[in-house]
Amino acid sequence: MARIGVFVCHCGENISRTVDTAAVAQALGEMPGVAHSTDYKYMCSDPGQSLIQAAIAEQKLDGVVVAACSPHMHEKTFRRAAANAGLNPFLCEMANIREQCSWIHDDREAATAKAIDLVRMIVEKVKHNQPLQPIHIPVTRRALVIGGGIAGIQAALDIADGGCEVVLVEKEPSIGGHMSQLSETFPTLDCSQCILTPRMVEVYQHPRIKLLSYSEVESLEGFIGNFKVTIRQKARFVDESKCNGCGDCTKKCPQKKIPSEFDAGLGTRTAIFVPFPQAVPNIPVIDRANCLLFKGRAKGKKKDVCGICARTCTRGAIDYDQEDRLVTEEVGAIVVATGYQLYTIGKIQPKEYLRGYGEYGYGEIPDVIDGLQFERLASASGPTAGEIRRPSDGKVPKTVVFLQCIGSRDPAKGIEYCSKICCMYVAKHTMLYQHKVHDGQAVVFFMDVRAGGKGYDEFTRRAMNEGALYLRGRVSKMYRDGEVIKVVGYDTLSGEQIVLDADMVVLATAMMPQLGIESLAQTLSVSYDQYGFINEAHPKLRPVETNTAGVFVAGACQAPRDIPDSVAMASAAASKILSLFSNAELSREPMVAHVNPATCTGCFHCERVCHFGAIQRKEVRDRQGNLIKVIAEVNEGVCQGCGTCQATCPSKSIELAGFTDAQVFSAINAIFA
Amino acid sequence: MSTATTAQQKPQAEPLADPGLKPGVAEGFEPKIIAFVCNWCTYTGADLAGTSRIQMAPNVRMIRLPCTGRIDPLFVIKAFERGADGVIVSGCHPADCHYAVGNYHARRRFAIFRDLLEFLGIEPDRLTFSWVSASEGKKWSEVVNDATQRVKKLGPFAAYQSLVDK
Amino acid sequence: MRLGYYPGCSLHATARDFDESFRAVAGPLGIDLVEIEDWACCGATAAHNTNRLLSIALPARTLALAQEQGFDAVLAPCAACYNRLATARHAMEQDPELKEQIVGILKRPAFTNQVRVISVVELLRDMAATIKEKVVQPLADMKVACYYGCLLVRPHEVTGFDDDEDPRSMEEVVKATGASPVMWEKRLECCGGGFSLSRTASVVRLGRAILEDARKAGAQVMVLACPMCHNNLDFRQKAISKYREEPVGMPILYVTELLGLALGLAPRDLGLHRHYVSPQPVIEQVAAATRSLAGGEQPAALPAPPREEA
Amino acid sequence: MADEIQELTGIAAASCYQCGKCSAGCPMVGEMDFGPHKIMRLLQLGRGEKLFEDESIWLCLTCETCTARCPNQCDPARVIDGLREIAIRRFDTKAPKRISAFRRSFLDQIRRNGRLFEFGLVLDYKLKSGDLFSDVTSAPAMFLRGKLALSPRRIKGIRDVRRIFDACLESGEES
Repeated sequence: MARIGVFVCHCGENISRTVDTAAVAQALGEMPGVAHSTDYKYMCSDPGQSLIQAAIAEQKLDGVVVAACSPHMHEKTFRRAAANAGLNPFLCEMANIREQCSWIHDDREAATAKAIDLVRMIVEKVKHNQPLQPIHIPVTRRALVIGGGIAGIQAALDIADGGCEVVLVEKEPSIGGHMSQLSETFPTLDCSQCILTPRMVEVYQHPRIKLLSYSEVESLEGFIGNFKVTIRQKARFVDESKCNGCGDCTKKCPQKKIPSEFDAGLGTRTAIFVPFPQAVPNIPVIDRANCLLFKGRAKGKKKDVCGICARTCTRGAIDYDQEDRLVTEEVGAIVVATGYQLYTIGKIQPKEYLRGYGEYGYGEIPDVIDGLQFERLASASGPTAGEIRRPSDGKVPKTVVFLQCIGSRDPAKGIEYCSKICCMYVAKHTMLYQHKVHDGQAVVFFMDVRAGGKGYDEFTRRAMNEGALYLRGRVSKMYRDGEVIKVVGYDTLSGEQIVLDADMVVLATAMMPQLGIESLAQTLSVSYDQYGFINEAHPKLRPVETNTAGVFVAGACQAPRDIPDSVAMASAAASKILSLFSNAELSREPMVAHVNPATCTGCFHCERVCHFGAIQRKEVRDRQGNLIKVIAEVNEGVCQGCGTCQATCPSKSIELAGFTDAQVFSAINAIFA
Repeated sequence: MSTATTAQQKPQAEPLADPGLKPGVAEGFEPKIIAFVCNWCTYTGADLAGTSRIQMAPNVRMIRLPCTGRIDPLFVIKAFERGADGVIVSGCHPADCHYAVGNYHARRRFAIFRDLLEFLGIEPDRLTFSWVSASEGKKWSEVVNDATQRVKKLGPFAAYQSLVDK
Repeated sequence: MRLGYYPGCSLHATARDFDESFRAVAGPLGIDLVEIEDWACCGATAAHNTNRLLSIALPARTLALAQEQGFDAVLAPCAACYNRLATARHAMEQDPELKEQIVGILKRPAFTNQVRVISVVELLRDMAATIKEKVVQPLADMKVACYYGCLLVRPHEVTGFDDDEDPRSMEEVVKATGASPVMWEKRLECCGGGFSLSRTASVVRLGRAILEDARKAGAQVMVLACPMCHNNLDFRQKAISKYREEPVGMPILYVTELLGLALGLAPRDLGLHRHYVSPQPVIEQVAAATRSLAGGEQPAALPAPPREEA
Repeated sequence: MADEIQELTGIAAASCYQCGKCSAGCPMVGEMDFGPHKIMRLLQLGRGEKLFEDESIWLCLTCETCTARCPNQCDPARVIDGLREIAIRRFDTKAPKRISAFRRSFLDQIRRNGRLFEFGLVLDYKLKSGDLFSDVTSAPAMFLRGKLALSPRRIKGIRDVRRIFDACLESGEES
């Protein structure tokens, strides 16, 4: 007869407020096979865990069921406690009577009855549990970092400094991300290039970092410790080994009027270009869409129309016939650090649930720019060499109006969250502007100044003290009126409608994940929320991990985040990976499938449905070596434990440990016994 | 100027008798529903409904499985045989599956299985298939509440029970 | 699609010119206007200021009549009537209980609320191509300010035929007539609507801002599709011009009247003689344009409007 | 009051975070003591009664600018409609005389003929509001332009319309 211990947790009063925990413990006590049943205020606490350990010893329990929160929360905690008391951890399971019972029902009687059913189901299941040993698999001690912004750079450096190899993949021609576009950074106003460029060079020169710029992740196979990732190195049409970054080709290129992405459309660049002077790698890329030669080839012209850059290059590094290359890398862990992009107020939106700002002119009013464009205006390496000038006519604006919360905190436009950093960078922008234009007046339309970091609120107060006029309220409409932009707003503090003539308007637009994040997340089989931000494993306890073992997350791709937090998060992800790589082998949950050789008929349906190729063929021979039959066999190292094979096997010869048919049937029976 | 309006109550729509409820079904019938859910998406979504304190009907008992690919049609039949009034099968949205293809197998398998159950005479409304992701706590509560309402309308699953008891 | 014409109360009196011009252009454009039998007032602002149920039930009766008389859609030229009919239809579609309640009040159990509601601007925009063909006197280089007012495209989920912050349908119709629409700002600002009698000062203030903005954008004529707005901008233009050095002098035409001129219809048939701010300059410009176009004879001049009292 | 509004319009005043965008775009905010966002604030504070001792809710043009641009989709226009409905149902004290007169004459016209007889409306409005002389001088000009129909036309289904009025407006509530 089984001797199972049932431990019902009050979770303070989170459970006991709606579920009569004593009644549950009492009901379970009477269930056949339950040797010990009690309830306690905090099962996950130290005394709670020692309760379990004491019961295992005294009552000689061969199974433990803890009725408390979700297994996602504390399954590991209680299994470790059971293991320390000598019980095989996989004989310990949790019944979720908090998230899926006490918190979602208020009728005490129904909640208690449901809780009893839930615990009975797990008890019946545990009766059929087998002791299992974790599976040890080798770990490839190499990491893949996707995204070369400040988060990706920091993660790569930390992992590489920790002695492991890193493959850093960056979609753009150069690493640096949005930080490289900034002029100064809050709250200390130090120049962003000065603190970023050394890190970028460090990445480029680091012996253990393999930088694949102008590349994207194509596909991924395998699992924690044993990923195989295919990376598409987009054709640069410049041979990296030959080019020394002299830049002559970019000077001679006839196509000079292409809007520069790096300058957020304010500056221009050539067809063969390096995004910005401190680019790493400092190797140009040919923009196929705008290069005369490629446009000619696309039209099927026999003779090449241009070729100036090839002729100019003294090292023969230009190669118009270069193709995309697919590179495969074996890695043990992955960091997603793809960063953010800014919301735009235009009529056409990249996502179906987003709407633009018709009341602000859908982005067609000249001199209405966003934060990054203002950064480029303020940046010494920007199109105006640091002078604040209007994009339309180059005049120095005397009144600049900054609008906070554009897109953010605006459910009508499809984004409910606050983008966290705009209050800070708008205060920064007002200071940059007032430093450069002494007789200029900065006006900010805000709702709440959110500056919760270290030295942050002092920073915004300084901006206000230095003359920025902060008006509390949203703007209802903006329109062009001759030379100026009419801004119709309201100041709820003074209770007046305010109409301003602005020479320039800067919109603090919302932070969104990069376009295409959904397809990358699906490639890595990582879940994401309705905005496309990657879902962390647990918002408080496991913020840098995802639910997919071996895939970590850092920076603004997980939620709006400023530079200090992104760097901290990157280092956290790196430390998680270094601890993963610290032991030679990785122990993995033993929830894998096993084949019953006696009943397997070798139909191999399981092989057909197994996505991971974990099914191998094994010949069964008699003592004389004659082949009796060929049966399926599971490679424990590769099997991920999804169980699809078991549901497909016609002869029920393959069983997934921990989720066998017997266990599921017994759980069903428990409800109606 | 205007003629005095006759004293007339605002028209109250009198409570409609619930046409769906079978005659003779006890008003207080509370269906028992089993839900087979995948651990990575729907179970986590249900946890999110918990942390967000989204209230829902208490009729559903949830069994956690690694993937909808693991959910064997036999589980559904076993649930009905043992006395369940309704069954929910729910997992990750297509392309979101943690094991990449588990939910595709489930979708194909249960498309055929649903027709079989209909053929056997089980009212289709007793069965609910849904995709609920890890961030759709609200949607999970709607799946639970809808399924409970539908099954409550159909009344207890007596047909199968009588067969088994015979 | 059978269109049930719903003129609304003002189109039989103060806004006769809208009705006449619409009927006049309907012919050449092949729109058969069949008036809905025994329609009643939509309640306009007064109803929904007083009681929401009343503001839904009154237009609902018209929708029911239209359904009984076999129309697929109700065509309401007046922006206020169109807004009220569309709001009622949308409200009943979203809220089945409300629909049951309304069916009870109307005592018309057959009413299923599937008749659509269309505005004249939406109809004309969808016929822009045919308009372009039928234009006889293209209003070459006539600067036109299109005025939507606040009810024609709002709220978005109820009206839905155009963007509620940056509509372009009226501009498309004006372009089809050969004229060139100007881009100006106050296209959606409210003209003061139902306060014309009860708070004229506000109407004058709002109307003045609208007319001056159109003037500043270089418009020679303003077109609109709402009798209340027409009343507040045409009839009240004299009051608006009182404090200014010289009168605003902006002719206010219904979009159907401008269209009528382009289709070569006589100003009299379009009710142009009923305006307070004389549209004569517009008519002469059209005449001059056609004369230079065809080198033809002098078109019939419009009889001078009766001299206004002091 | 806030819950009375919620029950009538289904809108919770709590969802408004006082950003002022509605008042920024409101054409009449200059003439109101309580602009749209202040009205929402009073409802949040449970002091909606103050709105019935003030003209603001009657100066609203119902132009829907506030509702079109509200980030939280609180539909202030519908809330103000609801406030007016409650005011009328209880007591219609603070509406400016002329605005209230116009509204009541308008509805009486519909109740009497089913359609608006504009000339009758103006007369009825003048009697109710005491604003006897404005626009009188322009009557002849309007008549000469054929814009002044002199005889009302009653619709056949007038009983329908009157039943609608009686069904919708609670007993004793003057329309």
